[in-house]
Amino acid sequence: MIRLSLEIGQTQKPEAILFYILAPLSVLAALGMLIVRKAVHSALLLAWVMITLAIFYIALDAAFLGIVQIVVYTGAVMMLFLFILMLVGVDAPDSLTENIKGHRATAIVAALGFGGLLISLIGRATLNHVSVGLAMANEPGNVQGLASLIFTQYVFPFEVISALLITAALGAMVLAHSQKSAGARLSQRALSSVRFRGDSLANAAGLPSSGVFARHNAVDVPALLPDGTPAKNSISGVLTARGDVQDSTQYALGSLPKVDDESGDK
Amino acid sequence: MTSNNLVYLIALPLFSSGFLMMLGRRADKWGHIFATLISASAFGIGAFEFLQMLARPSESRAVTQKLFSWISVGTFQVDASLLLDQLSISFVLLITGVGTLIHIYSIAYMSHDLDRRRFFAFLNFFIAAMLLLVLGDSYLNLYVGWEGVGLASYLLIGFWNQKPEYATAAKKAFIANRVGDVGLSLAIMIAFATFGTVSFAGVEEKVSGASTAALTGIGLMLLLAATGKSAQFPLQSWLGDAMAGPTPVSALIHAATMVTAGVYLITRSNFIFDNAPTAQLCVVIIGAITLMFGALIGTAKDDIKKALAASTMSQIGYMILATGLGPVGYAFAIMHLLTHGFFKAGMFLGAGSVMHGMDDEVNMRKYGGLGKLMPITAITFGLGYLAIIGVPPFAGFYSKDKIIETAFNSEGIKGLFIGGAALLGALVTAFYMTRVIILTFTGAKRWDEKAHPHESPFLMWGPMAILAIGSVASGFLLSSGNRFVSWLAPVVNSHEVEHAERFQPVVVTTMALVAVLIGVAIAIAKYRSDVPRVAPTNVNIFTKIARRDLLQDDFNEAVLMRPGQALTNFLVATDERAIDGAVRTVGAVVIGSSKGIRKTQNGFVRSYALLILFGAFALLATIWVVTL
Amino acid sequence: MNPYIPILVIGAFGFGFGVFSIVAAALTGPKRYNRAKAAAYECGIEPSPQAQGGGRFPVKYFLTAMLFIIFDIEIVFLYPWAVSFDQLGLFGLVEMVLFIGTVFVAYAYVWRRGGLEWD
Amino acid sequence: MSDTPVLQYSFLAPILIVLGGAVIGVLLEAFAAAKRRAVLQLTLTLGTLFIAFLSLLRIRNLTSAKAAMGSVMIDGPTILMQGTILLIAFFAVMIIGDVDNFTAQASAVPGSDEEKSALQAGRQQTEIFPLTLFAVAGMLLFPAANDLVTLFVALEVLSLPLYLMAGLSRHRRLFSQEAALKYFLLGAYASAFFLFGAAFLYGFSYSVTLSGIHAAVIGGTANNIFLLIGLTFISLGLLFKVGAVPFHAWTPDVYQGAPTPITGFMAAATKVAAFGAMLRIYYVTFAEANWNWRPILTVIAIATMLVGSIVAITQRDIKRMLAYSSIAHAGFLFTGVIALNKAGLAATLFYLLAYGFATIGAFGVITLVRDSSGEITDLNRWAGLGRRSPKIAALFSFFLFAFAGIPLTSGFIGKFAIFTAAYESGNIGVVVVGVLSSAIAAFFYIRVIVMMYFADDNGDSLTVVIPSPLTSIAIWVSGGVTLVLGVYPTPVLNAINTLATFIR
Repeated sequence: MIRLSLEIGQTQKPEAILFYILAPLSVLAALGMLIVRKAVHSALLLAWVMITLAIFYIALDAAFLGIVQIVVYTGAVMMLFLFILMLVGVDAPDSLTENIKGHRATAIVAALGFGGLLISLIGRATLNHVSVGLAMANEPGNVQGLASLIFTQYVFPFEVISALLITAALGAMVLAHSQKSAGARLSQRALSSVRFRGDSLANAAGLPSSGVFARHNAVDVPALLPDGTPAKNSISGVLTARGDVQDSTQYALGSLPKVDDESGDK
Repeated sequence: MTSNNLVYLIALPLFSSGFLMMLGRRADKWGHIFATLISASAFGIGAFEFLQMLARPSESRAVTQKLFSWISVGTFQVDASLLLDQLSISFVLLITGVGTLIHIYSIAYMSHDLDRRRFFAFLNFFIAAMLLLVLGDSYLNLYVGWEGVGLASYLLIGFWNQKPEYATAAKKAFIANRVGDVGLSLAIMIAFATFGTVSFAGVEEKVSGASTAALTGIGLMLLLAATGKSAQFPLQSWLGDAMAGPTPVSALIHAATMVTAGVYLITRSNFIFDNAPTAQLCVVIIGAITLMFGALIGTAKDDIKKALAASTMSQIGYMILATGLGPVGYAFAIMHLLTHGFFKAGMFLGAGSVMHGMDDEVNMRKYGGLGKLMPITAITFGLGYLAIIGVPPFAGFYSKDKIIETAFNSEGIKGLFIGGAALLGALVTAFYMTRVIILTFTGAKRWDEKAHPHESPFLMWGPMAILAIGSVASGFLLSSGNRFVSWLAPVVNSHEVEHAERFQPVVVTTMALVAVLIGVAIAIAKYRSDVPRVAPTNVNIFTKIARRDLLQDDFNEAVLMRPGQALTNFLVATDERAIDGAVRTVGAVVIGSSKGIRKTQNGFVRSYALLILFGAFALLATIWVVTL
Repeated sequence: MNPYIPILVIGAFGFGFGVFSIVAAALTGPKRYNRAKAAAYECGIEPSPQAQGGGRFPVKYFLTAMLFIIFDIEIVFLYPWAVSFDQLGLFGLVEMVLFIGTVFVAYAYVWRRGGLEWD
Repeated sequence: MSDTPVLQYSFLAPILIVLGGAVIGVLLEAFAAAKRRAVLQLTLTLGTLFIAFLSLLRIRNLTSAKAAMGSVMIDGPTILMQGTILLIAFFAVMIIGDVDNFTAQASAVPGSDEEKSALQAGRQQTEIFPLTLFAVAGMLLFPAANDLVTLFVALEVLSLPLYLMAGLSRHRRLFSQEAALKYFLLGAYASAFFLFGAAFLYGFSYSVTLSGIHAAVIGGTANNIFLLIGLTFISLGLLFKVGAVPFHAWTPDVYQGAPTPITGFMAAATKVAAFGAMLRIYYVTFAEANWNWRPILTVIAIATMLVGSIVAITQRDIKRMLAYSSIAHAGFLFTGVIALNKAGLAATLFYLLAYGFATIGAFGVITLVRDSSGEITDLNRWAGLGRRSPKIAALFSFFLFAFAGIPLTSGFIGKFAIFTAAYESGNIGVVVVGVLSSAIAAFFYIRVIVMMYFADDNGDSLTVVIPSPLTSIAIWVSGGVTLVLGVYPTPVLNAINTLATFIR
């Protein structure tokens, strides 16, 4: 199987090349995420970082994890972030000025220090150490290996995770779902009884759809009744409220300009 | 030999003083009589014991009584027990005898005073304390009496403490005594350290073994105690002001008994001083200095009581000087002490009756010509006067003459020098005592208009008469055939050792008489003409200094008081700033750091996250260092 | 032949197709600006005035997204199970039924409390 | 494939019962009628906790052993800790039962008319009961976890409900939601560090179970840089959970923002669980490697004690002050943990029990002090409480004495045991700082008592509500326990000593 080794000097392996291309990109994307002004851009950059991570997982023989990363994490969680951004209002650029005195400076110092220390520590730890790949773990196949672990060795945590999911559901409902007063919405049965047992059956056959036959199917042009008068209920209430309704007579057959006097089509 | 009625000597007056104090107003009517009876009964017991002692052979005269074992800490054993030997019986008789006379005198003298009962309670307390002092068988018991006497003198000097200056006088006396007491306590401690015991007998046995340095130390400390109690140089400033107390107090305490406690102490510790020559030399020097000091002050004082006080100071100077002259001197010192007790108390009571007559006027310049109006007082005062200047048949002559003689006989130029000082002292004493007699009893009347002198009642001139008889006869009685010297010999083990005599006794006596006559002549010459009612101010520098008690108060203030106050102010300030400051700063630091740390809690998530990152960074840094 | 080559080729091909189509459309298409063309097409009607930048979306979107994630994670766990459930045998089945059961309780709660209705 | 896994159900009974109860709670939430839902939930929750405690008692003296394929270790300390957690949760739920500490509808925007209509309608967020049960389940699992995976899952199960419930306070909802968000963000942040550490530990020992890691530690072949990094980040995650100093910043805001019953529950029960896990990790896995990590953690312990007690002095809000005092107590407990001897283990367990009950009682009392607009936590307005309701004020003073460690209270015995253990382990500096910070702490505890009794009553509209029967039971029982543990602690101490031996 593919062995990725970080020994310096063996660059010709494709994973190494892949890593040297993608790693700087994802670091840049991560930094961009911090610096960029618009929220959506930073969300997208985050998505990019996740995708590169997924690629790394796959490169490291953890195919299942890579896929899950893309499907669940990038797919669902990133979408959740975007929804939240929309919820909060996408165009509101958050100001990047820092009002806590000296916060940015210490943050940078701490981050650099933390990173530097980690790099030197891990460097010191991993230099000239043979890194063991997932060969042994993947022997029954990546997913099968995982499955055997999850469902035998860690069966109890797996069951407890369901508790996590329920808590998440509870939380979502508690915080986001506002209980509409039950009575407000009519149930299916109530709606049909209103339609057919109401006082008049005028609308029982359903409302005429808007637009004039074969001439103009715009939503804001009312349909013509058999006697040629526009049908008011073929336009949605919103448009009449907004007064966007156009006069359908202008599209009546009679009033169209003669076709013959224009030579050559448009 | 033990006897079990020594304790009554002390218990009776002590109990009666407590009883009178407790009863308060109810005891006013009979309180003073009760106190006087108690004092008289004490005198009776003393006399009985004296007679018993006389009957016993000389070597077994001492009598002891063990009350209870006071301190028993490991090897340190001190019993509260009493010792009555020849030395202490003479004191007992003096104290209770003169004391009773003064009690009688006070009945009349204090008749118009509201707190008479309290006065007599204090007097009884004083008698009890003084008896304990002289009867104690160890330095510690003596120390208890010593303190009691100091307290009694404070209470009695400050008896009329409505006047602020009397109260300060009492405080001054007490403080000066306390300084002396420090000396005594140090002496006791050193004694205990070197001998392991503080009883006189115990110390006497071990004294030969001790190092002279320790002995000198103890001797000097005892001397310091004596100067404090007996108003010797350098702690003599309080005696003049002590006259603020009622005259009987001055008579009893500041003439006859308390001030002689110092002499008793040195005499009692004769075994220490005999083995510590340097200490003995200091005693002599102190005696000589105080002798001249008192005499000079006496010449310039217009207040009759202050003049007598100055003379007491110089007479005690004589006694201290005598005790410093070796074994033989102790007996003459005590003899002079007894005779002085008689005539000085007599003169004080005389002064008291003069003041009584002149409604408490003390300035002699306002007396004059009282001899005719107060004949008895004049006679008794005169006899006392003759005794003190040392005219032959009277008591003063015998005792003072012996002191001057032994002074001259002591070896080396020291003898000459001290003898000369004693002689000069005798001259000046004669001068100022004659001055007092002339200003008070002879010459033109210089009274204020409203003064109408009259003779004192019998209750007052009675005791004065007895004392006058005492001052006449006591000298002869005590010294005839060296009776008193042999009486005291076993206590002060002054076995007859012949000294190389510089002068024959008769030569010394003639010299002394000549000096006295010169003094009297000068005084008569100076004060025979009219005496200005107001003390002249354009006097030479010496009189000015003498009037201000040879600047002793200014000296004390400058050297002791002001630096003391400065020190206390400094300590209070440092305590205020340093210690309280430290506590306050600790509090402030904690509150300050609390405010500081609170600032990190600014409510922003990102700064909390930064704090966590910083924590992680710190941990990593430590690992990085650890695994270098 | 290194197995990575095909991945590279397909990646490049996909990427190239996307880029080519956009570029070609931009280059060849006529550029006649017309207000109606620029307007947002809302089934033919005039678009109702929108807050600049899309405005705020109702919270329902968030709720739905959240619920999606929960059941998405559930699927992720189903995936390995599905792959090896024959080796796991009965115990695996019971395990998964329990897991699905509990998450179903969450689903019942959400459905019952009206979390899934839209308006 | 491997043989079918066998789960020792009897050992897992308490956790499973609580989980089951929670799931049933959710079903109740879905299907029970709104009006009767609160009562049903309360009885269900209390019942579940009670049955769980019974099941725990049943297995208490069985030989302790691994359960659930080695992912859960039920040994003496675990049983003690699970018992403490269940007891504390039982009485905390009694106080939580008084539901009007919680907002009527969490999803309503604070101050909107929707919220007002919800309040009028008297709607209740009864989801708090299943959430509490889930949290308790997490807490039961946390100290029992025997490998890093279970540990992390337990940490998340424990934390998620708490993040949620922190935001449900009825009084000052915006501040409460802000507190919940802070707790969530920083919680996630710390969990990230925790996972990072776990990864390194796996890298170091090629095994995720604690015993596996321990084997590698003793083996000493693997390079210990990974061990140190892993250990540091794992402890960072745990220290955050407990509120040790560099990671304590969330505690004051969250304790003040969260509804008071939840703050009480959080302050008491989470500490028990977190310290349980910490004890297991340090005693079981890293005991032998203690020469290098002990100084760092001693510094943290000292800093925690000092900061906790010093900053509490200048606090004006009672909940915030108790938050800082809980930081200080975390410091004391941490001293017990790093004592690394049997006495330290026993002392920490006892202190957790004592501190837990005192906290529950104290916060219970705080829920009672209210005026028309809701809870009063500003200290100045507590002046004169002693006169207005002497019983409650006396009880609160007693709890404060317990915190300060005054003799005749459980606090004193706890602190005494901890300091002796620390002293035996040769850690003198910590003991000195501990005593110093207790002295400082005594100041601000007594200040509250003085404020209640001696400050004159400024005629405030503040009234002490008549407590609902459940709340009063909870408060008086915790008071009783604090007194009993203070006066006659020997039976409890003996029980702890017999059980307090870790199994690898």
